[in-house]
Amino acid sequence: MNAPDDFTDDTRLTPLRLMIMLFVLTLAGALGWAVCSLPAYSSGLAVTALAELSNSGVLNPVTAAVLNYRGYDTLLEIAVLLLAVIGVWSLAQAEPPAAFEPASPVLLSFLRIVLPLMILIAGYLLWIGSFAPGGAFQGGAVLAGVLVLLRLSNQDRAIWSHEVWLRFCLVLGLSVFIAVAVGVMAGGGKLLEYPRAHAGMLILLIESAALISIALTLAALFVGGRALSDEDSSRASDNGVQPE
Amino acid sequence: MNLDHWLLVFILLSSFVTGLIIFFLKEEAHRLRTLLNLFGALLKVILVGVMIAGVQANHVYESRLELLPGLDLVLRADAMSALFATLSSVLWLVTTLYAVGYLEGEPHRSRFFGFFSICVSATTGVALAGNLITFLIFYELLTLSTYPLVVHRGTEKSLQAGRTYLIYTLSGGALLLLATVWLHTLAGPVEFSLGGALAQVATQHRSELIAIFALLITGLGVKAALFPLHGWLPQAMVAPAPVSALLHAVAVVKAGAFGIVRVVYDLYGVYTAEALGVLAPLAGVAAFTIIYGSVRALFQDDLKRRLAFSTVSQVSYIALGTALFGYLSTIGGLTHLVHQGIMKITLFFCAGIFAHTLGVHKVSEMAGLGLRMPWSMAAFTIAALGMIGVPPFAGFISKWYIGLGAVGSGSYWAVAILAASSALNAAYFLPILHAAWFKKRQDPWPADHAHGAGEGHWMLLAPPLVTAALVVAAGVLANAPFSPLEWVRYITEIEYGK
Amino acid sequence: MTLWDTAPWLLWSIVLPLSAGILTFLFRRAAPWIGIATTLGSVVSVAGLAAQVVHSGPLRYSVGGWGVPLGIDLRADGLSVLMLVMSAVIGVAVSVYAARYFSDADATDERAVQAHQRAYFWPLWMFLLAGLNGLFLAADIFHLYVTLELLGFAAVSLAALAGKRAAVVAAMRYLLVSLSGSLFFLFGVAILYAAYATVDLTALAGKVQPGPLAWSALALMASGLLIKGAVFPLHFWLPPAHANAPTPVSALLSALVVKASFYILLRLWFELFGAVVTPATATFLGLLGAGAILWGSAQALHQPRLKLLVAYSTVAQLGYLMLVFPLAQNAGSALTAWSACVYFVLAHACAKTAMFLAAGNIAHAAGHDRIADLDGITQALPLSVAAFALAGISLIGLPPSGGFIAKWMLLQAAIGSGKWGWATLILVGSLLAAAYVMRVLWHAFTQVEVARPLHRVPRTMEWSALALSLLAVLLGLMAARPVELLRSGAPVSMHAPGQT
Amino acid sequence: MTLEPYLLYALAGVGLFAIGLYALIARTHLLRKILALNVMGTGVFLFLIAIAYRSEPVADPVPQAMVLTGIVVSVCATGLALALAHRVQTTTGRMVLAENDESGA
Repeated sequence: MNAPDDFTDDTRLTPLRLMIMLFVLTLAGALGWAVCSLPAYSSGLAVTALAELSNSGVLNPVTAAVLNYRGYDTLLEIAVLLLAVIGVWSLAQAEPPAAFEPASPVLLSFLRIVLPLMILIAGYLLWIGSFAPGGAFQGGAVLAGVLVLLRLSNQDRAIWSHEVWLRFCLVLGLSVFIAVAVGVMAGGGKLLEYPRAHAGMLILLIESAALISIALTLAALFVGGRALSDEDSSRASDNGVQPE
Repeated sequence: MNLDHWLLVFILLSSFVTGLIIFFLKEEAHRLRTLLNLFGALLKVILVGVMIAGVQANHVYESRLELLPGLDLVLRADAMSALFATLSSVLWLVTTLYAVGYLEGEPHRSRFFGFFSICVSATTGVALAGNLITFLIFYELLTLSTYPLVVHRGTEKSLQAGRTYLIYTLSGGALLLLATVWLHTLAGPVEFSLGGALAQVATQHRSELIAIFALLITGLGVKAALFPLHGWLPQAMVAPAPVSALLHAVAVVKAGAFGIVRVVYDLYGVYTAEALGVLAPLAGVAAFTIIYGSVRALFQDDLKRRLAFSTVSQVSYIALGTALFGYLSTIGGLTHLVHQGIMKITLFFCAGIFAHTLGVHKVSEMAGLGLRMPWSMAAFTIAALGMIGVPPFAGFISKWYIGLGAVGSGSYWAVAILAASSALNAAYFLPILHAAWFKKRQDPWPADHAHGAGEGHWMLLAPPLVTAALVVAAGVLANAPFSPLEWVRYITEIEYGK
Repeated sequence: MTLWDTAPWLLWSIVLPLSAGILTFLFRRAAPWIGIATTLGSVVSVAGLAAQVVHSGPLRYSVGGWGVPLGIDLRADGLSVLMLVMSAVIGVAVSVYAARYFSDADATDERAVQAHQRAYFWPLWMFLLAGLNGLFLAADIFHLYVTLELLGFAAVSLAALAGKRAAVVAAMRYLLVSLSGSLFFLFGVAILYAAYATVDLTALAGKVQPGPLAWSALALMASGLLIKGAVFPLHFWLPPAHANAPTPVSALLSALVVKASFYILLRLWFELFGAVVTPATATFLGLLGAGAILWGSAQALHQPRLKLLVAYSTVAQLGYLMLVFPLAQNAGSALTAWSACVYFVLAHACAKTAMFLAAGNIAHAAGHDRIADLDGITQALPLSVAAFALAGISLIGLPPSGGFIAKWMLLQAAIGSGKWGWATLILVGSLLAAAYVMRVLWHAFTQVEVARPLHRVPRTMEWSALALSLLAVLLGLMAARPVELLRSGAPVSMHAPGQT
Repeated sequence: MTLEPYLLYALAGVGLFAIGLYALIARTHLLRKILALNVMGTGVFLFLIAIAYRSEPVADPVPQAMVLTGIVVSVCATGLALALAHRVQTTTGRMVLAENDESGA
């Protein structure tokens, strides 16, 4: 379907490309020069971040920054994740994974061993995030790996066919995050100002919900389109349009 | 809530609101539309009457709206604005009547009358504007509301005329905007007042004020059809006759001329303008335009085009009277603002009747018209004689005062211009009158739409008869109280500090 | 102090649309109602916020209670409030329009396509609104990056929603441009953090010094924003993306989304890099604006399709915004120039939304949007043509429209500082705008008997266009209060002549 | 001038950014453009991590949090871009952006 010249990329140095290259080199040179003038030692915000760590509810400064100091960034970032799925779904319907059918028996037996382990690791990463590198994103990525493997072995129909549940799980992370962010204001605090005593708990709650949504989101991006629900599959269309 | 603050707003709204309502009327709602039109027009005349009575009784009518910090939209009634507001509201009333008769049975009447009403609101706004930015706002609104009238017919030719009209007026508007902003940065918010408001500024910013004056006059000169900015006017003749009447006598050209008057007398002040030396060039341009318009009119066979070039010439009388530095010429120029309006509207009404009823569009087709349509032709004759300046009609009075003023200020060349122009006026009007009254008609009329031997619908005929009567009255009763001349005399006395 | 006075209104402008994004994604049938309710809710919340800012000056809000430098601050000053008012008001009108647009049975598209568009328009639009409001309230440059991305993803997905070939290709280009612009911006943020160890706008403003670091950060961030803001000559992606989207989307993209980048640029230029910028760079940006005005108008004069004409008009009008940089150089006219460009943003947003909606109605009725074949459109759609004309008046800058007041102030700033070249440019741009607006209106007056329009246009769609165009015109008569409000927190000198 | 270890990484970040930018402009295939964006992004992230490393004794957590956010956004962007590129392929049959495609239906 593709014209072959799209793939065999023309890499000759035309005058235009030379100009682009010169421009890029100039930019790199200028930036490099600027970077060299940076102070060699700067604690940045490390001192402040560590000083406030005991108030953040977690022991890992990065997690504190992600979910507490700059939790508002993360709130919108979870929204970006959901938005990406909505965007991808608005574009096209997923292609049925015919290419991988039927899954090889070797793959299936491999999965039987590795999948439970991966789920365990995902949970562990989520848990460890409070003390050491880890957290919802890392855990979510591993969990997404599980879903991708299921996809590759064509064992994931159950996940993608229950549209109501699917949507519910996708929005779970953002919903819980917003609920907590606004909920803590009931006690007179500001948005996302966790009460000190419950900060660790609330962060874990948000992370657990986010873990599920992140894993599903990443897997949905891998699938690359709206899942075929049962009623759709009978009349799948190629124009990316979902009849209602 | 004080009525004094709202009267001017009501005057504007009386036609604006009716215009808006008319847009939404069904095309077939002829009766209701006519009723609304006349109601709006009458209401406006009454309100303007109330305003004049109030101004006489030393009421101050003023409405303000803050546009920006330090910049107000100001409506104010003074003697000058009352003069123009009266002119436009009275002439609008008769034009409305005429237009209803003229457009009977044509398509898009709701659109037409809607814009017609808004156009008059804009003109009234121009009259009542209390400072330059307010003037500018209504001046541009006038451009916008007249464009749909000019292109009303929707033919290739009228669309072309509309395009020319917009190119001229929008460019002029841009210059006016530039000048207004410039003046604002130099002098702050300057309001119109008799005697002018820029004397103080003129000492510091002499050259800037001269440049601003040039920009202002150029911007206004487009609508006032000063040479060489008159090009749109003859083209716009493709519009229906009521529109031509409106453009020439009530709204557009008059707004330009009125603007020039405002700038010279109420913004700069006649003494300041004279001191800056900007009046002489203006007088020169006006004089040239007078002669140029008359000469061009001489060679037009199309009646409406001939009248259009006549307007180019006649409106410059106003500019000339304004620019000649002298008490009497000022009186003449301002009076001509009114007199030219009533004379020219009569001519256009009649030309419209000729075209509408008999299909006569050309001067060469007018032989014997006087016998066929004595009433219309009589009105036409009175107005034409007035234009030439024959006593005792209105045109004589204004030309007389301009001439006196020219002599008084030693500008004898202006007297020569007046004489030459009057001769030219005679040269292009008298043959028409001669043919119409004294020649016998051989061929049938190009397109006789008259029912029986009549002169058309009474709504067509009554307006020119009324305005022709006004032409006579303004001349004969020139010294009566409340005549245009007396009114202008009152304004001029304040202006010159007498 | 009542609850109304102390409520954290600025949060609701963000939380409401975010929640609505989730709800409209879950409940498709109720989505239009949720959407309209959300935009109405954001009108209420911005009204509350405006009252607070008018009453007690600019606000700051430390999310999480951490405060600068560790946490993220929100802030609301005159500029933010006006931008929020803009997004809320435009939002209501577009939502009302869209509710009808995506469910009109007469539409040209097939029903299935429409159902699909309806299902995804609402959540995408709600996230767009959240991103936009978040952006207008952010006082933190890294957070600005996050909101920019939220905004960008929603905008690109919306642009692709029509699903046709041209729309998809345009959206792809838009996405590449948007992502690279964001990365430029992010690099600038990184450099600033590396140098000054904070990402708060106000804290940085006190620290930034001229030098290679500040210069490179400014260059990176400005180029990123210029690409995203479609400033000439980086505008190439805008016309196809805006013209091929569904009508409500075109309106949102043209009226609101491009303004977001300009808003950030304005903030950075006057607050953050106030000590770094030079007259030469300001003039350079002004020249880009001049190029945009001339080139965009010239292109608009030659477009065969109505929506492309309107899209190129956006390119041209964005050029005017760039004029603020050279015009604000002179301390005397800085405040006027600043007010002018912000008011220009407001006026353009109303006018452009109205114009796109009206153009959409015309295209909807005629079944095409070829300008040459639009004869006699007034007979079929008087209200939409009136909306187009009124919006055109504001774009041209004729009184008494909002565009006129904005141009008045621009001219005042230009003449007040003796910059005649810019003044001339502003006037020439107006005349060019008149020319391309008249290209369309021209066809309204031709008297040909046209066949009845193929499709009836629902009244809601006509009236929402007309309402916004009326607002664009009336903006000229209510400029005093907004301009006054703009002084609250304005980063430019308060002493301007003629502004006493 | 001594080459601090962090500086090496920071400059490498600048280099990656530049390489990605070149490919984004000069290469036509959409997949390459998307990859180029990822390379650019990686350059910025590397730079952020490098400057965080200047802090003693603990690396500055704030840039790390930023990178974490940036990576997630970048993953989403890649997912969206790939889906869109796929749509471009199905509608136009090619994986490049045509030069003048403004006036489509």
